[in-house]
Amino acid sequence: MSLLDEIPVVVETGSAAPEGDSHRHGNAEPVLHEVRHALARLISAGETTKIDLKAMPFGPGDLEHLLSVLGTGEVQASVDALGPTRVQETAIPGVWLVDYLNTEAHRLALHLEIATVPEILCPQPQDLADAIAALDARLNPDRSDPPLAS
Amino acid sequence: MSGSMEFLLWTKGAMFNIAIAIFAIGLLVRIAEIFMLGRAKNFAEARAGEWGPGLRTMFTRTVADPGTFQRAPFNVVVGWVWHIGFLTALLLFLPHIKLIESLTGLSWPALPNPVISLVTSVTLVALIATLVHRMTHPVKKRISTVEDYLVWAVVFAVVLTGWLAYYRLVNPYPLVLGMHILSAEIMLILLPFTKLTHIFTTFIARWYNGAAFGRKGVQS
Amino acid sequence: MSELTLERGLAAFRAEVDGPVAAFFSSCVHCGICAQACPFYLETGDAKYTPILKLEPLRRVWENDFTLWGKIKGLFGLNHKVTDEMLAEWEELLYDSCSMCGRCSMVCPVGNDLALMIRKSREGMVQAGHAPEGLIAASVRAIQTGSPMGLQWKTLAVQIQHVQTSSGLEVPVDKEGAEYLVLLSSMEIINFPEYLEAITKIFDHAGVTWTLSTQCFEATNAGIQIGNKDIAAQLVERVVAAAEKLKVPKVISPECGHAFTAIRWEGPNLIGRPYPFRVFHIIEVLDELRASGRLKTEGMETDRLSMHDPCNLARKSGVIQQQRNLMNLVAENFVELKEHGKFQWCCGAGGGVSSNERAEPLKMAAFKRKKAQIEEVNPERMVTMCATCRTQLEEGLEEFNMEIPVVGLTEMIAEHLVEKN
Amino acid sequence: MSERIVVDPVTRIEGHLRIEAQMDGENIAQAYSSGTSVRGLETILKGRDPRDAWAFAQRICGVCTLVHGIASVRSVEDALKIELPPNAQLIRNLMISSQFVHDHVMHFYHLHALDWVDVVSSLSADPKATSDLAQSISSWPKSSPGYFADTQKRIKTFVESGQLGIFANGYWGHPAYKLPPEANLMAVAHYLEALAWQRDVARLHAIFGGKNPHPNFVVGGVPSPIDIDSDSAINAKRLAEVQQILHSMQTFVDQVYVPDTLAIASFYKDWGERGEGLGNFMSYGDLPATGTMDPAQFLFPRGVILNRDLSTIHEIDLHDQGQIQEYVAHSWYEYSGGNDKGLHPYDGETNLEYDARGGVKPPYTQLDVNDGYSWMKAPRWKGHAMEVGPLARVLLLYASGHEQTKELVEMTLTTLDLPVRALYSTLGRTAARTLETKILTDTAQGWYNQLIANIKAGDSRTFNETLWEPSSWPAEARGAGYMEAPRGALGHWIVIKNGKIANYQAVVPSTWNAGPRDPSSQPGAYEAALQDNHQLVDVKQPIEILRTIHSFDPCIACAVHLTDPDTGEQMEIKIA
Amino acid sequence: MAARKPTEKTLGESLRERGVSRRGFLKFCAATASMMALPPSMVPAIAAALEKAKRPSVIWLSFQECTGCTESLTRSHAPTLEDLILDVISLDYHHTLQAAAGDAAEQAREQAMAANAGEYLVIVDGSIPGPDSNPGYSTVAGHSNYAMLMETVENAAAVIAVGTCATFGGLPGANPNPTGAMSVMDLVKNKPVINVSGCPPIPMVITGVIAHYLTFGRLPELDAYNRPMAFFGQSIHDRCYRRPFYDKGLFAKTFDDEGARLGWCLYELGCKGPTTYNACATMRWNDGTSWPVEAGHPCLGCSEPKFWDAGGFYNAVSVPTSASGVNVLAAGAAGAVVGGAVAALAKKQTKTAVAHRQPVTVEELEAKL
Repeated sequence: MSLLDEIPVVVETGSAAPEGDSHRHGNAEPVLHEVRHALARLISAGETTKIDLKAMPFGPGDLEHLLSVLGTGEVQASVDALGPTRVQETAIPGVWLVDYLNTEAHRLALHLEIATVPEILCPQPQDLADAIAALDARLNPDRSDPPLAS
Repeated sequence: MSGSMEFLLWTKGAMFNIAIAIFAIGLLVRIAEIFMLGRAKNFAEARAGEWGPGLRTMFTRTVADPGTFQRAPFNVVVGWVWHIGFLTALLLFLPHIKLIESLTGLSWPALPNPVISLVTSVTLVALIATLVHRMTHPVKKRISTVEDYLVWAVVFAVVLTGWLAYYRLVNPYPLVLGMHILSAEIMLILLPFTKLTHIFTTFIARWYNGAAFGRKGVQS
Repeated sequence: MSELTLERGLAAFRAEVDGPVAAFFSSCVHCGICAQACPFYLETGDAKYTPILKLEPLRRVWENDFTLWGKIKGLFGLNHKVTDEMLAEWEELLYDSCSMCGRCSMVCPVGNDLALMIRKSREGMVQAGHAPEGLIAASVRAIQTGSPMGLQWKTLAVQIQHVQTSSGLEVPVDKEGAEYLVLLSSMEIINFPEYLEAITKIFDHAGVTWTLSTQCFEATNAGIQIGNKDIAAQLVERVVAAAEKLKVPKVISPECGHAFTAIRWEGPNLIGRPYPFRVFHIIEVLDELRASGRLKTEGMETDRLSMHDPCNLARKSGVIQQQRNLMNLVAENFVELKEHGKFQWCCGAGGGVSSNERAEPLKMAAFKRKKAQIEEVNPERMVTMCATCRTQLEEGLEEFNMEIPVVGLTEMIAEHLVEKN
Repeated sequence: MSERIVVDPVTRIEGHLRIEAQMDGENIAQAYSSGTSVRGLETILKGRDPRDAWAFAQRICGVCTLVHGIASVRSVEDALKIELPPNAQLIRNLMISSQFVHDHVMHFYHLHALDWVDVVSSLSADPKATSDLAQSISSWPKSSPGYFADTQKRIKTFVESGQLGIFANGYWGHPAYKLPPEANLMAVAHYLEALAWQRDVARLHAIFGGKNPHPNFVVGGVPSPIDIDSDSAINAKRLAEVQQILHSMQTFVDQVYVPDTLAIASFYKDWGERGEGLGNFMSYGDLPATGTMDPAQFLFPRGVILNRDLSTIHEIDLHDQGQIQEYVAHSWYEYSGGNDKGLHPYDGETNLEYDARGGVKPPYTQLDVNDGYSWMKAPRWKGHAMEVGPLARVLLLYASGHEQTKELVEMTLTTLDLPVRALYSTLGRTAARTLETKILTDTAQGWYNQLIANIKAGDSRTFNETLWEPSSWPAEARGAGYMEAPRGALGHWIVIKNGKIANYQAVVPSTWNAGPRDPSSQPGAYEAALQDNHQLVDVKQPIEILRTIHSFDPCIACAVHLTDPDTGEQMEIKIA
Repeated sequence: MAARKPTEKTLGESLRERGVSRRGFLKFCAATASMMALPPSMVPAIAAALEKAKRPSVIWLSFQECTGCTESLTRSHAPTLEDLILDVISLDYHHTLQAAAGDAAEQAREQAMAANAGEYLVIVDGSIPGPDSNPGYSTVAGHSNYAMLMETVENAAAVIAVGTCATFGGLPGANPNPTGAMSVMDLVKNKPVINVSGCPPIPMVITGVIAHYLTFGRLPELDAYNRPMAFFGQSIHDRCYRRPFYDKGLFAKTFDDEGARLGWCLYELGCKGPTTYNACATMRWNDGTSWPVEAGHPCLGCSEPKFWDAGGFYNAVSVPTSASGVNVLAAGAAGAVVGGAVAALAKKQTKTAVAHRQPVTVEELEAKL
């Protein structure tokens, strides 16, 4: 196995980055400011915002810094569709981290969502329309129409 | 030239070679013209040597005397500002240093880019001011020729395109970089055939001036 | 008989083009700073008096005939030729509005020696037949009579007599082997006879041997002013012949500024050989006497004095500190003009302007710069050491109703000599 | 009878390859291998900065995307006598290893497998039986009946869509396919898994070289600095990723690739008697423990085996102008000194001459095999045609007594119940590829450990800058950069004059293997392998040809000389 | 099995058939938006469009190439190559990936062209020896590349040129272009050509362009080189995380100095990021693992035309492509010779001028009075 554990350095995240070097996390700050504006819009107009973090020109450590500033909140959720999607509320209420993974656990997309509830957690309108029928089917198992996940 | 990149490569390739050749040949012609004309022998008893005062004037003339400064502060200050700005950007901007290094093998430390960009912005303003001054001041208006405006336009184009390139205000970037290089090449080509020659001959002229006065005991 | 033509003028222009001229024109950026050094421009406000513009004929000859680029342009007919009409127009610019004071040469940022090129341009102007009448007349008189003003030895002889009577001292004439041959200018002889008396006294006081020459007493050089080497050389040759004949080791130029530069700096080149003697301005000699303790003065002028440096003496010949040493010897309330020494302002009369009657209004206009300088320090009297300057100052101050007398420095020194017991 | 079978394009390879087979009944009597595309890289390289050469040379091939870069920087380093910092050597070894593993696995599943695996047959497999089969040969976790059922469903949906895409027109149902449906389904599942796995392996190149394909190199070291404390360098986090990738490589090879190879081979033992070829094998050697100058400490030994005589390993000298030479008797090139002469790469010539050297004007149906018929040259070692590649390397390892190799070879032969001579075959070639992959994944861990130890000991140097500036170079220099590419022995020869490339030549594995005949009509390795031992069941579906050709893993863009048709200047390059 | 009956099913339908839920579909759309470099706010529009999209037939032609572009495609992780070819497109011809060989392969191409006339996409990697080059320089199945390209694009809906060889001529077209290699857009004039440059292109850019065409049924917004603005709209330099060091003037001078270790700007080492338009700085390579500048190597500028001839890879962008002191010295020497000749002439002229100058006499002056 690796001799890595013998290397006297923390491996995880950006915490290994020396502080005080002003170039670090250069591209995390603008995103955080964007989040702040988005929060203001959410509060004043109820407008939700999604930010695609994979489209950001992050340098090494930038993403880690961004996430460490946002912190971890109380809510965690997982959606199992085409591989797992992990939803994590940040320590800032209304700011959610939505991590879309494929079946091999490779990241497809990573979004910050500024919303009361992330869209992927909401039932889809078409499913909602079928919801009563689905429940009825379970109440009356004799009737056919098996409940569909779709 | 089908696109901006091809244009840029043309300016960095064939056109650069043409420009540098015309510049080098032209400038040497000009300098040879001057030195081959020479000076007649001077039989008058000298009060002092020529070399010292000549060399001193080469540098001291860079600074205006207090009287002139008082009478033409605008001329002096603005001229200074844009000359210094131009030279700073030319000689202390990293990409330019790398260019010079590739041609001569010589290099030196660069100034941080924001300093250069600030200097360049100021230079642009100063250049516009010189143009306004040239078009409005009676003396400058009277003595200005088409060449003066042409040379101004070329110098301004060099700085402006450089400034636009630095701030990447034109897309695609190769287009604006190519325009910057091309305008610099036009400047190089025009240099030996216009007053731009002064960049080099002014030191010869100052030496002659300083030497002539110095011989008579006056540090000009 | 041969004539002065454009053709000859252009040839003369060409003959004047040398390395410095090429360097200067190559370097001019049309910044217009030279105008700021020119009293003729500053006091008239007319941009045509910008010094570099005055050089346009010479510049065109240089560009057309001495540059590859000019020749290429010529092939396509794109060059600007020098024409007779042009030279006619430029006559005023090159003569009437330029005293060749050289101030522009001191301020040009690229180092152009414009005064030198004015001097060169005049060579071409003369040959093209575009010199002012006043200067032509002066030149002709100088050659034909020995003096630009037509003055004869007999006039000087009268003055000598007068000085001898007044001072009780001998004025040596044609004394072979004297240390100094003293030369005079017509103007000194006529307008300022006290100068001759002063030097007689001073040299007697200091025990200096000197002499005048009957063969050549006049050292002004109209050839320099009009700008013709041939005339100028003839006039210089006269001085050289007289000095050689009297076997003097040193020659004292008249106070007159251009006469000094003519004999001191241009002379050897005009005749194409070094002198067998050295040339001094009287101020240089006096300061040397002072330095060696041979000049003993007593008493001080107490009124507020200021001093005008003649361009030819100060800026163009490097005699700047000497006159100040002498002033300090005899004046206790000496105040400098603001810009002085190598940066002093011309009185407006030099370079032949004063010999050029039609330039009178320009000359007076240019004087306003000096006048303003004088007003700034408000002296009770002005001191100078050039006959032309002194005349211009006197006339000018009078014109503007300023009651400021002008005195010669040499005379002032003479008045303070310690009396012999 | 003398029917001519043509396979063009030969697919599931790199580049443009054409095989013409002269039939004697159902038997292939004569085979002709032709590279049908030329680009002209050698001419393009002339006059350029030798430090830039790797980027040009690397584009010889995007599959073995690393090998020409390595061979190129090594040629410059050899010419200028630049010594690498040990860390740079180790990082290069790790990159080379992952290239091999990546390349071999992808070749097996994505280029070669469909010659042996019938995708359509997999639809009729029983997922439960497939699961049993998989679990019987390996402990690989993805082997549940549900997993195989999902895979099968996906393929089914796909097939039912009516759009077969890349699987269209395969020789499905051909009698030469011998695998039971369950083995086919398992192989198809692993086809898809390998696609996912290889993406992960390729990340190792991205870590050290910024991207894959075409990672970056520098002459004198590697571009990525090591600094445990910096975000922007090879740091602890990066090293942990490398370890994870090495682990993933090893697991997949041990649990999927090796068992699959053995399982599939067991159904095709008759291919242990076909595709034998020349019997001459060559390896330049590679994967140095320290410097590149001493072959004695390479993992892969250097040497030549002639006529299957494993008792004698002949020495190779790349600089010796009498050893490696190239011939153009049947190639679309012209040599100024006569087309029957061989030239060492330092003196190589490459004048494109299609029309006058026998090229048939397109469109054509048949090449003129008596004249020129390929853009490849015919390289020879001391006049011998050579086979290069995994089989050559494994034989040399075996002949030189490499313990693990001996164990693996014996295990394989025992498992399959085959004699030693079965190594010299289409099957042996494919098995050798698998075995050396196994050897490499095991060895790579040691280089990684050494790298970590160096860093721990305070040596983090990755680049030797002393000879970076061309002003520090001699006016003239020449060097040979070798590399054992996945497909075999690769050499780049460079001549440097006044800081610029004066000549550049590459002799690549696929030129050795896929090259045409030489002046004495000796066939190349592909040609020899096909001749006299291949009966075609169906001349319209010549799957047998594909099996043997694919066992060499052709890489044709590499193999084609690059030249200047106008000036007659000579250079050549070939690729692995 | 060779019989084809193109599906009439839409992507949404076929996904749902595979048991993908609406949430899964939403996720698919979010990933697609990210892949196409579109803002997440576009997700609803993408969902609506994908509900209607059908798997298009794609014919991939390989000419003078190195297969790096295909290799790159296999590294795509969102979508993966397997998802792409199983769910999104029908890849009907592709030398490196397809099962069929020889005549069977060529038949597959012809079948796809016939069945999808006017609708199929053609993807090309590799340059093509132009119509004036020897057709024998590059052939497939006995046909010249040029002939095959022109035949195949005849009934195509659009052509995507992948990689710098296909988009700009690339390496084969580098000086002196020995085989007369040309780009697709040089040859194909009557069809829309989308250029996806790069050597190779970022896999997500290839798939993103395909996804865009599939999703919206039209070409994405293109730049002056026909490259999709979404990926080629910004330069490497503008999005580089090392940019702050450029602005501060902190540069690595070599590959292993302090600057290199601290991630300073690579301008001095020849980075072509300032003139290169590509998405490496944001999308990065190999599942976001790294990209060349992050790995310490200067950008080669591989997505730009003529990048092989754009000056050395280790020369700064500002350095002329053929810069050498020798050129300047040569020009200077020529200047000295010409200058010397001209000056000698001038010197002679001065002497003549002096000789021509006629002395002035007092009589002449008097005549002017």
